[in-house]
Amino acid sequence: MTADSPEKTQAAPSAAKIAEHGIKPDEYLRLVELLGRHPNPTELGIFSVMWSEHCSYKSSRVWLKQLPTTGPQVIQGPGENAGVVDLGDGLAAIFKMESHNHPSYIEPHQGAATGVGGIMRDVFTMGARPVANLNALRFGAPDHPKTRHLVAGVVGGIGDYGNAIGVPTVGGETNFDARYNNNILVNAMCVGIAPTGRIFYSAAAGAGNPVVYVGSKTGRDGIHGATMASAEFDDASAEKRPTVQVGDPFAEKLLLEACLELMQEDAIIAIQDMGAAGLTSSSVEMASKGGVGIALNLDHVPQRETGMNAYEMMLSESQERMLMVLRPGSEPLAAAIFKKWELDFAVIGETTETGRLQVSHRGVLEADIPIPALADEAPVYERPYQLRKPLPLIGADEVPAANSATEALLKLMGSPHLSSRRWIWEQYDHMVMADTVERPGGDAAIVRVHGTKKGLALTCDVTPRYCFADPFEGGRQAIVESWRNLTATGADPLAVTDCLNFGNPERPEIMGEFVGCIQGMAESCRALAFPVVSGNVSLYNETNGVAIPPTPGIGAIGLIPDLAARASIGFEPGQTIVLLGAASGHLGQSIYQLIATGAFNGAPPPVDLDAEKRAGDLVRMLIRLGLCHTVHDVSDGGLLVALAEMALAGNTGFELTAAPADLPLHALYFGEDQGRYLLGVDADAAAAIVARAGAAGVPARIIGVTGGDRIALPGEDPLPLARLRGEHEAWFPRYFGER
Amino acid sequence: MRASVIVFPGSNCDRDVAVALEAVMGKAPRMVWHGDSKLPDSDLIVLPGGFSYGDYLRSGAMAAHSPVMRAVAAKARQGTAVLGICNGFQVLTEIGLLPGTLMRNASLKFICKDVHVRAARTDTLYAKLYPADRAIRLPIAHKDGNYFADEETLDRLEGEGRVAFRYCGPDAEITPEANPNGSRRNIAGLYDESRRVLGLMPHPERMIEKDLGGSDGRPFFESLINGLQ
Amino acid sequence: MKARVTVTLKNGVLDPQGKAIANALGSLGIEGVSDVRQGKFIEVELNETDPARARAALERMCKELLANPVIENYRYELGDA
Amino acid sequence: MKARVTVTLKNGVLDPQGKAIANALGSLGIEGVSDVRQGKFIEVELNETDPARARAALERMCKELLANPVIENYRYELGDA
Ligand SMILES: Nc1ncnc2c1ncn2[C@@H]1O[C@H](COP(=O)(O)OP(=O)(O)O)[C@@H](O)[C@H]1O
Ligand SMILES: [Mg+2]
Repeated sequence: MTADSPEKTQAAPSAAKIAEHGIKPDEYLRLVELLGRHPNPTELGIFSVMWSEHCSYKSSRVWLKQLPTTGPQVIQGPGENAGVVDLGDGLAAIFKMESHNHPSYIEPHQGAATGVGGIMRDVFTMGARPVANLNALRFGAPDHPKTRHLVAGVVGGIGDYGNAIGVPTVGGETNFDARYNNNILVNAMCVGIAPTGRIFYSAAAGAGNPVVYVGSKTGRDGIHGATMASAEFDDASAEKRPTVQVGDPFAEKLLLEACLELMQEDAIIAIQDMGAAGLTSSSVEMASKGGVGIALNLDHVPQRETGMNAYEMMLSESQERMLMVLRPGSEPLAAAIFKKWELDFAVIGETTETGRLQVSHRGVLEADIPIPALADEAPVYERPYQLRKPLPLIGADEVPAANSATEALLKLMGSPHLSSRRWIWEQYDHMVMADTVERPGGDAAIVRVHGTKKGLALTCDVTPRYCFADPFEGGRQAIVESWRNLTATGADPLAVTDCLNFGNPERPEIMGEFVGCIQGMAESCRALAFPVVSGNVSLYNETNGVAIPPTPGIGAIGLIPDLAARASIGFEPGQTIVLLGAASGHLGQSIYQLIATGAFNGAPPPVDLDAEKRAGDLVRMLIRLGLCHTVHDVSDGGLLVALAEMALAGNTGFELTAAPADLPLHALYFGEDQGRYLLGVDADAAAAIVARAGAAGVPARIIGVTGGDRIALPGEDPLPLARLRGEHEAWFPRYFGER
Repeated sequence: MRASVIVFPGSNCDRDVAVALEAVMGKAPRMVWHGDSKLPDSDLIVLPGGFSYGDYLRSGAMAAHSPVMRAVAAKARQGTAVLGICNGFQVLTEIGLLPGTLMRNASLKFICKDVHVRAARTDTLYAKLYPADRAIRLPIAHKDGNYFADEETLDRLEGEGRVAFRYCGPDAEITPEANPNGSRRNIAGLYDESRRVLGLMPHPERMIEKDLGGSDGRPFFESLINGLQ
Repeated sequence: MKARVTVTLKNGVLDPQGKAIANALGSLGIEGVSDVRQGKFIEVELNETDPARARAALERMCKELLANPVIENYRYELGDA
Repeated sequence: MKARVTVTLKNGVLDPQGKAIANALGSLGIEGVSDVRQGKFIEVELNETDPARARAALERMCKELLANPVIENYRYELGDA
């Protein structure tokens, strides 16, 4: 590097400039101390993105350490682009979930699309072929004027990207709540599979090794996206918005194939996708993890626009780009592969022994910063937090009973909260790659591990209203629900990725929600030996002081050793229905309560981790032994909703013959008690199953039989399945004026 | 029996159809990169589903200009069997091996779901093993599957017996309600004059075993491969 | 040299996108729109400076790629807008 | 009254479609195309006969439906082409 160093006499940027970059006055003092001088504009930009909440995890880092992250199955925990777990037979699953909330609110179609593109890059950067995508979506109230447009745009964007690239979108979840009116959440999850011997990491090594840029060209897209993701919205944000990133799934498909092709060779030392804060964060992360320096010459960066300066190039969030450190000499081989796939390929720098990020452009050294100042020495906060007093338990008598349980069921199943999500997932290609064994609509999706008899079970879960009512219980519940959904298919739950969406952490009550949820999650993860291997934090999801409900989204995967022994939710005629788990009729925070009273109140249903574990282990054993292949867990909406979902999925009615507990009917039918499963089993196996459950310490009762085309409840007129299906399927199409 | 699958940049059902062919044929097909201007000797050429060139501009438009497509068209005219599935169907219309075009679905949305189709005739290379009067369940997954040709062309195609498959209900009735995308005359698949070139919107390769939700796609490949042996 | 290409649907070809726009206008409260047809607008930057040769290139482009003759018409203009 | 609306991508916004078309033209043997940008062209048939009112309706249409103001610009002309 021959260019001159930025001057020691560099003038201080104005206070306004510093504030514009989201750097607090005390943070600026620290910056100057670490740098030994004032930063020039490019350096200020680099610090601003690296020290943003989004890249530095400065508010969350101390708490994330509480999550258990290890286990015999874990090959790589948090800290890399994605988590890696062992699937046996030389294969590993690589997966992660990430938010794209702010961009999706500003431009739903492109925001959601680029969210999908971003999370897929995290996965194939590590050498995995993506095999499934999921998405967890939270929208505002259906009657809010923006909601319809946002739902249509987000779903369209997710579909356009995933469908084109040819990775099936197999599951997710969708909620509506007025508290998301101005802060929708779009969390995308991707799961890939790689040979355990060919996993790629992001730590650079050595000096003098070429740093290579591949993919699409750099434009002025999304400059300051990372800083934006780290600030609250206010009415002026619409003006501040950066050039929106537009996704190019075609370019990503080429990038995926080209990277996987190069990964067959022994050419890559380190690889890192360019996500938020593009070239800056990718180069700093590679250098930081490898304890090396990195020198970039921006003259060689492929550019889409003319006249871009160093600031713009370092902060651009143009999509579909990767940075790699190659073994010297392998450039021609790599270049040929990227040329074949019609992608840009350029050597833009090299690793160094300086321990610094040095960026030159047109002969000028535009940035010269010690790497640790941008990474390990970035600010970390132990923000003050205030735990909220949990809401009191609510008794069944505090929630009005329904005149007719079937009428209440129809209302619940036809509501935006529980209606069929078919309108969404039919816009997603959920079958491409021809390994989708369990399609959307069940508890967890299942994709076959290509070429084997194994299956991966995949799910996304969290119940934000529970987390709001009691962050600790809500955090515990989110983990157990995902564990239960995996279990219900017959899978061994393997590991978790999370996407922690909260409001402004500078407010102690929001920080309290964050702390409570993490502690709850950690407790469940420990109890179930269900480690967190990757994740993402999205804070400042609030507008004009109104925060979203705490939404620690959980993505989880499990392994089905042999697809011959698995379960799905559809009833078959002639089955005996067994309920596992204790019924206490908990109506606080239930969907029934919302429909009956217009609000959520009281404590959420408590989680009993021991009981969860016993019930889950039993269910898995029954499935493995071939004693049962019809299973559904009981969650949102309670027992009757779960039964109705099983009936619709299998197009088979049922009759309830015995009340499972001595409770008021509305509590019995609609209480959201945790730790429960419904099984459809052969009539002659039912008694033995109940006995096994007893031996395992799991409450079990035979509550009915399946068959016919109606739902028959004691003391009620039978409800034809066709009518229920009509209501259940109607909400989304009606909402979009399609019928 | 030699099969080749053409891989365009953006193809994404190339592996799926190769797996299905191998499952039935016992032998893997050749994968041919779009940039190759020479085709290996083939009894069957498959244009797979996906988003060739991103399906930008119009679905299949840019793939139709790939170097390899000239060779494919020449082979088709000499009588080699050519099967275009989904995006492959779109490429076949764009290059003019099949008439008409595939427009945006009437709903404007991408649709992925199982539908039913019925073979319009069962005396062909592709449909020999299907019953004439029963519904076949196959998945569709497309945004541009709305088959369009003018009335005159449609009459001619029907007169020449070139309609291959039509969308129908589970009871095999061909009704407007069973039409998922607005296709003229419920057309889901179309032959060329020789009936050796087929464009098909649904994906038989996704339904060749019970674990994937059904096996109605298997007779399609069995018929094809037996016929070409 | 800049050129602007407009690709429109032929008469008689059903236009689902245009129809959807027309419906949406109604629900936006914009009345009195009797028909909407959607086409494409493509701007091309040519290195060519000779108008005749530019026109020939444009003609080929439109015929062979930009428009689908089964359903679409095209027209183009040369020069800056 | 007829109106013609043209919607184009703002400067600096990535246009994957245009990029792909430009590449395809190259492989068609059409040389010398340095840039392609794809937009939309929409023909609207209005019942309105008053130009001022028609313009107001068009303005709303473009803003609220036809163009995505975050990434696109629009312009329109009234009257027959
Ligand atoms: N945004 C979405 N994308 C794809 N699938 C979805 C989406 N939202 C919900 N689903 C699917 O709908 C089904 C019901 O969802 P949910 O009620 O959240 O399931 P559970 O209660 O078992 O967690 C699941 O199979 C889920 O994967
Ligand atoms: Mg479930």
